[in-house]
Amino acid sequence: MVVAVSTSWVVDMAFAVFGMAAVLTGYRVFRTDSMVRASFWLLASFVNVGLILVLLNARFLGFSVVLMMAGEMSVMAIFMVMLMMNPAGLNPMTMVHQHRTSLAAGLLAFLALASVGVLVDFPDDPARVEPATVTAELGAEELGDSMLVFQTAGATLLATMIGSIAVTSRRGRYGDAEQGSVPPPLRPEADPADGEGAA
Amino acid sequence: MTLETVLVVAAALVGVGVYGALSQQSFVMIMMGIELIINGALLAGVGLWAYSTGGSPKGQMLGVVILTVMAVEAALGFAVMTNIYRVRKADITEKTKRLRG
Amino acid sequence: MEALRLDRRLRIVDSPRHATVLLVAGALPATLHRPVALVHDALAHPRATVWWGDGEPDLDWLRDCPRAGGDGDVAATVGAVHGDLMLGRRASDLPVLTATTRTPWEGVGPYGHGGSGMTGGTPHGRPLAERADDLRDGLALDVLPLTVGPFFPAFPAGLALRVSLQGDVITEVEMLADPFLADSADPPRRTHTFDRARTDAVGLAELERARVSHHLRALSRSLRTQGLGALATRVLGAAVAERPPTDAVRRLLVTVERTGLGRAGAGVGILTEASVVGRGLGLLARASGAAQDARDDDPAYAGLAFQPITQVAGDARARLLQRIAEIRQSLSLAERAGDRVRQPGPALEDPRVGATAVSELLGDLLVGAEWGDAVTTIVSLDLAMGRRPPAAVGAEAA
Amino acid sequence: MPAWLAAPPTVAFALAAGVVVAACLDAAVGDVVAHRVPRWSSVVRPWRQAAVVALQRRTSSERPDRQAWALAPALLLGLAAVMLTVVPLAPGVAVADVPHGIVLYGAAAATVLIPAFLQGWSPNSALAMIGGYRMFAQGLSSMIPFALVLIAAALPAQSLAVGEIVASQQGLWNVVRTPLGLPVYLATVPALAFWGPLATPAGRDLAGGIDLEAAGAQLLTWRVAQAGVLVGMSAVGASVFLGGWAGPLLPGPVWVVLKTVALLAALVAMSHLVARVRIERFVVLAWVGLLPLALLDVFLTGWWLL
Repeated sequence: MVVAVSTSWVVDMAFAVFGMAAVLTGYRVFRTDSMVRASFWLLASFVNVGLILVLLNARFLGFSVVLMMAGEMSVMAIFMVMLMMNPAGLNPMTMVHQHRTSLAAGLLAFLALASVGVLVDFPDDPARVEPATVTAELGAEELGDSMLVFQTAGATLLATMIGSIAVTSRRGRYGDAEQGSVPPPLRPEADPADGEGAA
Repeated sequence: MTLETVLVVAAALVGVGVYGALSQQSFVMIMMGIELIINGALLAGVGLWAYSTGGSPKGQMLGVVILTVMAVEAALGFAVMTNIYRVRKADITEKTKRLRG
Repeated sequence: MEALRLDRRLRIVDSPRHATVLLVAGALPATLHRPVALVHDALAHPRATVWWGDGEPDLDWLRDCPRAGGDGDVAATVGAVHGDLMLGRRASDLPVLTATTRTPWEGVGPYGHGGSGMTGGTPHGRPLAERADDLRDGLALDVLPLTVGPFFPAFPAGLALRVSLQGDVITEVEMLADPFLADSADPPRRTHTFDRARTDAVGLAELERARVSHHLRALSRSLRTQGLGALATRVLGAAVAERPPTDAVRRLLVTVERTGLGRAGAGVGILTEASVVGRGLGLLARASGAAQDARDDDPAYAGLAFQPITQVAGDARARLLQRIAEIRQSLSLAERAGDRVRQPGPALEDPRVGATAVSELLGDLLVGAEWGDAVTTIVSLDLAMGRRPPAAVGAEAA
Repeated sequence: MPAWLAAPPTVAFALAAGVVVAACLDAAVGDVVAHRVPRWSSVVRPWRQAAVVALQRRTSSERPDRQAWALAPALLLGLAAVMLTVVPLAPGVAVADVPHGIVLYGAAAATVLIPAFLQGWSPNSALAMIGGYRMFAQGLSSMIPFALVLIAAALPAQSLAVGEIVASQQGLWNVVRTPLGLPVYLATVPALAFWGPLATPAGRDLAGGIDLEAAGAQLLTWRVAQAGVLVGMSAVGASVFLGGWAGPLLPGPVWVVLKTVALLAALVAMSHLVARVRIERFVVLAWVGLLPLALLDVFLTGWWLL
C-alpha cells in the first residue's frame, strides 16, 4: 500500500515555501494601495494553496482551485476597477480603517485556530490511495454515496445564479432599480437629497 | 509536512482573512477577506482528509462543497454590491450606515 | 505616403514604442509641433528621425536630421539610417521635450498617499476620477478623459478628438482638429484627377479609374483596422497600380467580402437618411438611402445606363457594402466608357467627402458607442480626404 | 540522464521550435494573402524583426507598475511551457504524463487572462488598459465552453490524463466521435490566446492595446510567449481531438508534430482571412451560441457512451 502523501524532504521544502507564500501574499492583499494588485495577490495566495493541495495528493481539487480562482479574480479585478473610487490604482491611496482592532482580531483568530490544530489529537490515519485513483474515488463518491450532497451543491449554484441575476437586474417589481436613488450624505443625520452628499 | 503544520498554515490564512475583512472599507476588499477565510477552511479540510481520515473520498467531497460555498459567496457578494451601488452610489461600508434608504 | 506600406523594406508600426525611425513627411502646421515632439520622445532608444520633404523643415530639432528629398527613395534613406542605428554607427536621438513639472505628491500624508483622508491629494496633477451619468445599464461609473490624435494610427492623419470614456463607452466627444490631406500627397507632383476634372476635360474611363483607386484605398484602411494587414496591402497595391486588371480587382473584392469585414460595422455608427440629405456627403448619403449622385445629371454618363446604388441601413457595414458596390459600378463604367470625355461644367461627383459636414454629426455618431465601434465608424466615414485646414495650407505653401 | 533533468530542455526546445514555426508560417501566409512573390526573406523577416526589437531599450511610461509589467511576459511564457508539458509524443512519453493533465492544461489556459491583463494594466496607459479589460471580457466568456469541450473529449477515455485520452482515440478520432468539439475549441482558442479575429486586446483601434507601451526585450518575450501559448493550444488540440500520435506509416511523434502544425496553420490562416469580431458580438456569441453547443457536445458524448 502506498502512503498517499510523500514524506520526502523535497515535499517538506516545497510545503514550507508554498505555505509561507500563501500567508504572505494573503497579507499583501490588504496592505497594497492598488485594487488590481490586491486581487492578484489574492490569486497568488490561492495558487499557493492549490499547490499545497497538489502536494497533499488532492490534485483535482488543487488544479480546480487555480482554474476557478483565475476566473473569479478576473471578475474581482473588473469590479474593483469599475466600482472603486480609485480606478486601476493609478493614484496611491489607503483603504484601511480600525487597523489595531482588526489586527488584534486576526491574531486572536490565528492563535485560537492554530492551538486547536496543534493541541487537539486528531486520529493519525494517513490516506493510502494511489494518486491516480484519488480522483476516480471522488467521482464515484459524487455520483454514489454523496450524490445528494453533490446535487444540493448544483441546485445551490443554480439558485445563486437566478438570485444574483434577480438582485442585479435593473428592472425590478417596482420599476427601475435606480429610480429615486440619491447620492448618500456624508453626515449620517443629513437628508440624502439636500445636496450635502456632494460636499 | 505534517497535519499540524498544514493546520497552522490554514489558521494563519483564516487569521489574515479576519484581519482583512474587519480592516477594509471597500465591499470588494471585505469579500477578499472572506474568501481568504474560506481558503483556510479548504486547506484545513483537505489536510484532515489526507492525514486523519484514511483517504475517505468523503473528505474530498467536503473540499468540493467548500469550493461551491466560495462560488456562491462571490456571486452573491457581487450581486448585492452591484445593487447597493446602483441604488445608493456607495462602494464603501461607511456610506451605507443608514441602511433605511 | 500610403505607398510606403507597399515597400517591403519598411515595416510601418502602430505604436511609436515599437518604431526605430520616425519619418516626418512635409511641413507641419504650428498646432502639430508639440504632438510630433511627444511622438518623437515616445520612441524607444535607439531612435532616429528622417525628414521627408523639400526646402527647410520649420522645426529646429528637425534641421540636423537625415533627409529624403521630395523625389528621393525614402525607403532607402530610412533603411540606411536604421542600419546605422542598429550597428551603433549613429547615436540615438535625444529627447526634444524637457522634463515637465509634476505636482509633488510622494511622502505626503500618513501613508505617503498624497495627503489626508482616504484618497489623498492629486498626484501628478491628476484628480481622482469623477463619476458621470450612465448611458447604458444604469451603473454610473468613473469617466476617463482622453485626447486621441492627431497621430493616432487608426484615424486619418490630423484628426484629434477629446473623448470621455466610461469603461470603453464614449460619453462625450469633441473634435479638436480636422483631418487634412495627408493621403493625397502621393503622387506628390500630380494634381488629383478630380481636381483636374473641375476645370479641364478628362477621359471618363480615367475619372472612374481614379474613383476606383480612391475607394480601394479607403477599403484598405478598413481592412487594416480590422486586423487584416496582408489583405490590406494587396488592396492598396491594386489601388496604386496604374491600370490594375479589372478581373483581378473583382476577384479581390470577393475575397474581401468573404472575410466578413462588414460584420464589425453592423449596427455601428448609423447615419439616418434625414441627417445626410443635402450635405453633399456623396457615398455616405447613398449608404443611408438617399439616391443623390451627381453623375445622374451629367451628360457624359448619358447612355451608359447609370443608376445610383443605395443601401438602407446607413451603418458602417452599409457604407462598406456601398463602397464595394460602387467600385464594381465604376469598373464597369470605365470598361464601357470607351473614348468618352467629360467636359467641365456640370456638378462633379467627387468621392472625397468634406470632413466639416461630417464633423457636426460626429457627436451623435460616437456618443454611446464602444471605443472599437467608434474607430470602425470613423474609418468607415473615410474622413482622410477631407478639406485642408487653413493652417496646414499655409504651412505647406511656405 | 534522469527524467526530471531532461524535462526543462525538452520543453524549452519544443517551445522554441514551435514559436519559430509559427512565426515563419505567419510570414509565409501573410505573403500569400498579400499576393507578394514568396521570397526567402519571408522566412528571414521574423528573425530580423526579433533582432531589431531585442536591440531596443525598454521604455517606461508614467508611474508604471514595474514588477507586474516585468512579471507578465515571464508568466505567459511559463504557462505556454506548462501547456506543452502535458502533450504526449508517444504512449507514456510526455514531460508530465500526469493523471490530471487535462485539468492542469485547463488551469493554465484560464490563467492566460492574468498576464494578458497585467500587460495592459501595468504600463498605466489608458488605451493599453482598455485592451486589458477586453481580454477579460472575451476570456471569461470563452472559458466555460473551452473547458466543456475538453471534458467531453475526456469522457470516452474515462480519464483526465491526456495520454489516456489519445489512447482512447485509436479506433476513432474525437474530431469524428465528438464532432462539435473541435469547432468550439477552434472558436475559443483565438479568444484565450488573443489571436487573429479576436486579437481585440491588442487591436489596431487601440494602437496596439496591451502591446502599446512595451518595447525591447519585454515586447520580444511577450510576443514569443503569445506564440508559445498558440503552439501549446494547437498541440493539446491535436492530441485531444485529432488522435495525437495515431497515424499510418510515420512514427507517432512525427504525427503529433504534423497535426500540431496543421492546427497552427489553420489558426494563422484565420488571422489573415477573418476580420476582427466586435467584442460585444463575441461575448453574446460565446454565451448564447458556444456555451449551449459545448453543453450539447457533452450530452451527445455521454449519450453515445451509454
